[in-house]
Amino acid sequence: MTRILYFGRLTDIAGTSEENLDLPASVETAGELRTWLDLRFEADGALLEPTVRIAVNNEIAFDADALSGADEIALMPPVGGG
Amino acid sequence: MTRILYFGRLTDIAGTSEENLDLPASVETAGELRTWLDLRFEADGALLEPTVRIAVNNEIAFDADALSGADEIALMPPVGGG
Amino acid sequence: MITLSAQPIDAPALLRAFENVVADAGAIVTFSGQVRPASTLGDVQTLHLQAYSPMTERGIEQAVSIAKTRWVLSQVSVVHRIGDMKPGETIVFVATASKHRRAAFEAADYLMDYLKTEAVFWKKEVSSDAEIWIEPRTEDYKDAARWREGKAS
Amino acid sequence: MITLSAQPIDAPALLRAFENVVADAGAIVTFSGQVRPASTLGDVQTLHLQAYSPMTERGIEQAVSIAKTRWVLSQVSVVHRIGDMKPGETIVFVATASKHRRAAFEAADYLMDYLKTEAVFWKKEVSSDAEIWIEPRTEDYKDAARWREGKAS
Repeated sequence: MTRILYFGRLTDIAGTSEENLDLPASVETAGELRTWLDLRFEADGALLEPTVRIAVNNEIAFDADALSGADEIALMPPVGGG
Repeated sequence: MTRILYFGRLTDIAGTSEENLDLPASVETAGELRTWLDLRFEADGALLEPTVRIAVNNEIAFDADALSGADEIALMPPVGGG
Repeated sequence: MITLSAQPIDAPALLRAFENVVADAGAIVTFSGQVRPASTLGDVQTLHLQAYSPMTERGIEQAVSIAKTRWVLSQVSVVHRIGDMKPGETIVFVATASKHRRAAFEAADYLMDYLKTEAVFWKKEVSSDAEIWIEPRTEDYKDAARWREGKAS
Repeated sequence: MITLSAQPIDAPALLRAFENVVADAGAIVTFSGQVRPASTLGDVQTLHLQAYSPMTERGIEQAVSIAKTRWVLSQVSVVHRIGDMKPGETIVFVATASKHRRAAFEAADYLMDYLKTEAVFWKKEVSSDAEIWIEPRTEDYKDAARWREGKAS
């Protein structure tokens, strides 16, 4: 199980701020997770925007980065400051 | 009687921060007051320095300004801020 | 000292605590920001602020470290509110202490620019008839960019 | 609000009073300066500050007026200690409130430059073996001069 966190407007798109998921074996990289979640939420590309960043275990990851060993994955739209 | 105030290092020169004086009739202007006080305190020109300003009734006065109507006269070395 | 607080921020109490830690600093600057009652949306009823711990704290710590290399600071405190808050409530408190007032002013200004533009927060305004996630303002980016050209003020 | 106080300055209490007056300001900046324990003279035991009322207050009021024409400020408070004070005690407290943090920062900075260089005060440092009247520092003049060329920061 992997803990997935959705921040900002992605909370609205996902309908939750976090969930625990068994990722399908086909989802091996951060980029593949974007595509899979975007389809799953019918988000119409909102998760594919390059301004949406992904953090794996609290560190920023690039789309090509592998998700192996990921306990917590965060999907983060642009931060707006406080 | 005129109230004379001495600020900053002039307090030390005058030996007091204020006094009430009957000014001699010959002291008619702010400049004449400087000269008279400088001699009186044997201040060796300390009161003649142009950086020492004179205020009459809480308003800055120039050396040529008359002292008639002066209730309070202040002798002020350069201000140093707080 | 960096704190994310779900409880109301009491700036005067934080200043008192800060003073106690930095006695004889010379110069102390504080900034406190309050939730504004009005926005482009209309009247704001609630501001909701999300952080991602510890990434949010790490980012702030890094900004504090940069400030400490740029200016001689004896102490820095940053307290940021998270969760739901009402207009008029304090959303952020920053305090800087230095021997020199210029350093204290500039460091507080720098940290506020970081906090308002680059800090890891997501912000939602809730008014009587809408909820909207707020994106960074252009003005904020300009403020933060001031520090990138080696400008000290 | 401009006050010359012969009693100790309690910056947190002043911030609380200021907050109560300016609820919903958006941005509040405070500066507080403490008497330094050391100077060129050695260890300072007492700082003695003379003001000339109401000339001193009038000068500060004028600086506040200028600040209010330069920046949009909802409130300004200046409290300055006079008389004898000890190292570590607060000598000056300035608070500015504005909708915009840049205005609050710059106005507080501007007022402090005025207070440290041009305000009508005379200052004597008393150490264990000497007493000296302090003249303005060159650095202070430079700070105040920053504002004379239409520079906003």
